[in-house]
Amino acid sequence: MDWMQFIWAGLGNGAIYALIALGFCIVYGAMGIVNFVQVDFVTLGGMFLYSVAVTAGLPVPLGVVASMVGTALVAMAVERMALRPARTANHLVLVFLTVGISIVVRGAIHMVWGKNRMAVPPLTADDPVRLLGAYVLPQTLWMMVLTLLAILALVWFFRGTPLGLAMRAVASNPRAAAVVGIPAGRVRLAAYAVAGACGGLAGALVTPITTLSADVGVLLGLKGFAAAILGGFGSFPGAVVGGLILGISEALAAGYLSSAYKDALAFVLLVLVLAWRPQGLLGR
Amino acid sequence: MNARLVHFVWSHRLGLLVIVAVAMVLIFPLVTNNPYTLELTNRIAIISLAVVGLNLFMGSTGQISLGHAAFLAMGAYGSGVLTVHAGLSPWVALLAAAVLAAFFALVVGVPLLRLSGHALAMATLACNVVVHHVLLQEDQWTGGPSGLAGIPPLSVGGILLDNPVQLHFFVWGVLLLVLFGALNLVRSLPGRGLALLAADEIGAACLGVPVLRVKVALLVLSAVLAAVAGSFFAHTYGYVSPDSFSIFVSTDLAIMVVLGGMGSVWGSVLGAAVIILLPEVSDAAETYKEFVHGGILVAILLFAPQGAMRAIRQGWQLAVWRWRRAHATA
Amino acid sequence: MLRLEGVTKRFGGLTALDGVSFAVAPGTVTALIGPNGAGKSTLLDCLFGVQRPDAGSIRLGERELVGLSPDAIARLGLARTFQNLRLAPFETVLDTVLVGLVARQPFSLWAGLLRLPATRHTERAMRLAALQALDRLGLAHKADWPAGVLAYGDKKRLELARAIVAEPQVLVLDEPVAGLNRVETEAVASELRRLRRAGRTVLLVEHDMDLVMRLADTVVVLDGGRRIAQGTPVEVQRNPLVLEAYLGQMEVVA
Amino acid sequence: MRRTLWWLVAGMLLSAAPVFAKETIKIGAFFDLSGRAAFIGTPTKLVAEMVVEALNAAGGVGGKKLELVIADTEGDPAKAATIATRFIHKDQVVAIVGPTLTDEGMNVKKIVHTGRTPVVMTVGGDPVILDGEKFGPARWVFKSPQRSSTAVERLFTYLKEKGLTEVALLTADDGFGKDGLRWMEALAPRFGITFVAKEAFGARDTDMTAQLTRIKHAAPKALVVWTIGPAGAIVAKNRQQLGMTVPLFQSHGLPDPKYIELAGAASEGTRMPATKLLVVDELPEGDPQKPVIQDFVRRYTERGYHKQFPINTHSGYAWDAIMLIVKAMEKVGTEPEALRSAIETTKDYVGVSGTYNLSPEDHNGLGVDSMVMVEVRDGRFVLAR
Repeated sequence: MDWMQFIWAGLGNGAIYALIALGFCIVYGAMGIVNFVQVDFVTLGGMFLYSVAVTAGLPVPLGVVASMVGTALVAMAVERMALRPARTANHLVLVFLTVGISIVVRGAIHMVWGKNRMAVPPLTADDPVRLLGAYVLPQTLWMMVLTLLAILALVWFFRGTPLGLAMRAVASNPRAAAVVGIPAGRVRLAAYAVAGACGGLAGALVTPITTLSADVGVLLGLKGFAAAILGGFGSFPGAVVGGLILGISEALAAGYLSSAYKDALAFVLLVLVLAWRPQGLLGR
Repeated sequence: MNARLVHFVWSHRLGLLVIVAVAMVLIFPLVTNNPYTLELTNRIAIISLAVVGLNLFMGSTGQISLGHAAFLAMGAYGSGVLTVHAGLSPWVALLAAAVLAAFFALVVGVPLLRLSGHALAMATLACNVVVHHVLLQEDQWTGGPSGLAGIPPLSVGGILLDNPVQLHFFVWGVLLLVLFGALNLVRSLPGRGLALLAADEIGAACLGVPVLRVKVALLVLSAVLAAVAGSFFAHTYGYVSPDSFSIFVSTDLAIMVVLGGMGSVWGSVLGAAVIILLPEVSDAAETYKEFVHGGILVAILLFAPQGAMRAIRQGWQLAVWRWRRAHATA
Repeated sequence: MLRLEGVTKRFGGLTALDGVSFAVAPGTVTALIGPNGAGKSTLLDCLFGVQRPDAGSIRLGERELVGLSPDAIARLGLARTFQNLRLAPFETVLDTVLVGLVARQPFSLWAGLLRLPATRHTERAMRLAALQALDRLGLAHKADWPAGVLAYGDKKRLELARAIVAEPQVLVLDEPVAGLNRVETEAVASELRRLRRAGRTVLLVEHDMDLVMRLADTVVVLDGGRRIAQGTPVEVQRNPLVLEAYLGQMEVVA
Repeated sequence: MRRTLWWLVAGMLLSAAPVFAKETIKIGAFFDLSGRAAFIGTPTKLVAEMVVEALNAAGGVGGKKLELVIADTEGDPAKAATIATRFIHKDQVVAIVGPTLTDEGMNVKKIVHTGRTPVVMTVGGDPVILDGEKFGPARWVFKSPQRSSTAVERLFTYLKEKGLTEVALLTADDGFGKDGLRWMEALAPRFGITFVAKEAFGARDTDMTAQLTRIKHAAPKALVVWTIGPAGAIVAKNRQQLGMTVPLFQSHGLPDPKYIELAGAASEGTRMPATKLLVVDELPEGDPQKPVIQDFVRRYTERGYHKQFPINTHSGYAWDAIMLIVKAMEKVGTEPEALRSAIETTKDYVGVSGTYNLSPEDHNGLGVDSMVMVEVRDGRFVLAR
């Protein structure tokens, strides 16, 4: 039952990729840009969890909530202070603006939390459970459950709340949304907040497994971006599907093909899919 | 008299600029022959080669490539592997590496350039990741993560280019030639077509710009320039390692283009200079260096989103206009 | 002679063009009119290879245009202006007009990079042609302005200059006077008249019925993707089908 | 003779012009302070500052104060080369310590060679001190951390003693891991060790269960992991997750309290080669290194560095690097060639990481006896039995 072990590993990572990919998609929907600060939202999630659960010694679930809220606040500050004053609508410039912001945010993380690696406690005890013929960490199960909950919450947000509906309107037709008077500024701010919360949750869930450092989000964020593109950039179901496919194919590649080339294989897969379907798996 | 001088300068601005640039390159080593300064300026020249090419691609197609470090790598490792393992002469190796990069750009470019926007950015980034991975894994050829050393320097007419002053004349000479070519291209009729292509693909196509062919051609051209830059890099340091060609180098190259201004030839050099010199400045800030580094980047993009070169040019035009107005009333 | 036969284009279940056929005779001005959504823009897209028609043929002289790329079609001698302006804002007015000459030369990046004396010579000649075109449309004094800062009317005329500078076999104008005031419209009209006198072939897509009636030799009316009428302006004006199409439209507007 | 002359000149200069009294001996120090190995480079920098301060408090070198010129390589080889050129030609340093990463070090070799400035590196990889066509000139390059081969020999000696000769390898695909793999493959026959499985992972990977599952099927007697940083802790946790009982051995890159912190209970029982720094309390009284290490530990904790960067096996390398330079400088002054050959002929320098005996053939100078096998027991490092 080796393959089951690989599938579990892939599902766990895939859930995290999906969560990060959703963050990318939400900002893309509202502003039409790739937000590279998303990468640091993941790191920040882990850092806030560390501060609450380790430094302050409070319960871990509280820490997870704090990291979502804290990261969302940082994300809003980023949008308000660094992106809104931009004197251009050129997407390319805005994208690289987020790269610059990312450097500043990482500098702040270095200053506040230092440069060393840190251990973050998992939500529940670390003893593996036996499930369907494989050994699974409880944290992996939490990752899947909470990602699912987050997706459901997002569905409710985008279908059931006025703000969410406004954001969907902006995503599908920005000009029309502006004409009917949807406040673009508030939508962008909300998009950043939600994307920040997604990234923060991903960070809080994954760092107990990966360990925490100021650049933990970089590689994860990159895979999340790849997942978003794979599924079709901007498509929410696509982000989830892309994340899971990426995670599972990575784990299977490591298990059955070559552990040295597994990272490359995931990206080769991505290029092949794009060459076949330029709009991504579920993109329009 | 004054007005006539201004007119003369303005109408011959490009020729004069080239003369000034050549003169500055010739004089520079007389002003400072400190190897440290020259090492920096030489690196700016080498990287600028790649940035000019990338800028022609990005500036003309309006698309991001986040994978150009892969072409740099092909040049550098092509040169490295062929000189160290196959014992070829540096120039032959450089040529072979450039051909390899051109071929790769052609093969990858034809299917991938159907993509646009973020998908293209991601696809190029993915190519970079794969190339980087190959460099890390195939260590019997590339030396793996600890790199490939012992790459001989280039020589021109029997002079070995192994000290900073000789290198200065060589790399800046090559860069000026490339810049001259790029300026020609931008001013030429096809170049005007490219400018429209950047703003509006369909419009350009309907006016007779062969869009896909041009995109592939520009990708190949930029790949060759990047490969040449990579070769120079390898022959200059005598050593290459995979992390000099990671995706972060690719993003840096793209940032140089955006910073200098997409489609601006001189802006490419300016962007490269800013990004390469930035750590030298921000190092002084020690603990706050990332704030300074990132902050400067953010500030330029916030306040000069059209690119530093265009911002400078607009400032200059404003000044000229004011001057003209003052003299018209007088 | 530009001849369209049975051009059909469907988008999913929607038929945008349904077997449209007509011809543009050399040396005449043919106007293409029709209410909004009649399929005029789709027809132009098919003509220029931006869209590929599902059926039918489009011939320029003996050459079949269907299946060719936009740039190949432009090189065969079709030039157009655009309904929504397509200009590079940072380029100067003169440079913008020069782009109109791209189709007249082989597109070679090498020639651009090397800038051989021969290239330089032809470019000087082209610059002259571009300035003449600007002069005719009264834009010569703004030749070194960036195109982006021009007023809307000037931009429209700039596009016209860009389209005529290459002296194309067939000139296609997509609503050249939309949004222009009376004086500006008159300037464009007189330029069109001059083109007709010079024996140019023009396909004019326009809403301004007054302009169409004054200038066109032949009028083709599209509605719902089909050609519903063709004839001289006077004939078309009297055609009950045309009236209905336009009146129906008016009722909706009113 | 030469030394007295130097003293004389120095003394004259000192008395002649008070402005010269302020003149310092500059040592360039460049580490990765913000790149991928900032967690190694930053404490290295702190230790370098600490040792220079200690030396200056004791009167400096030959009456002159030492001055450390610090720079950040950002983990970028090209940047490291620029900084090395700056050190040599602008700051005009006498010697250099650093950088942090092997490829940074490789890109600096040619520059210090033409710039004739000795450098003592704190990098893990061996190619920096290998000379020849394939590696570049190493005449001016030294390094203070043990060679990978030394650590491998130490580990293999131990494995042979315990009879654990059927080994599964799990190595990182970065420079450190590949270096280790190369040496393990080369040295295995000498110790009668065979490999039943060889797997690799990325240094930033977050899950190694797939590789470990394959290793599990190979049924090795021992599992050797060669990596540095958090990946080692993840392997330990994954091993526990899969219920594997095969003894776990790590490289000399991991003896670090952080490893125990990151891996938690899963680290229990892990054995690895390390410098004596981690088990100083267990050293016999006669060990010449004991007082040196105790002094180092006292200074380090007095400054409170251990709060963010607990003392690990790497902590002493910057100390030893600077001391190697300073010892040589005290002997021959700062003339480059003299300084270089003095470093090259250092004998019996008792440092934090071992007793250094350098030679023209060996620019590291540490033997297998400089390392001990340590084991994680009850959440701390003790000598392995």
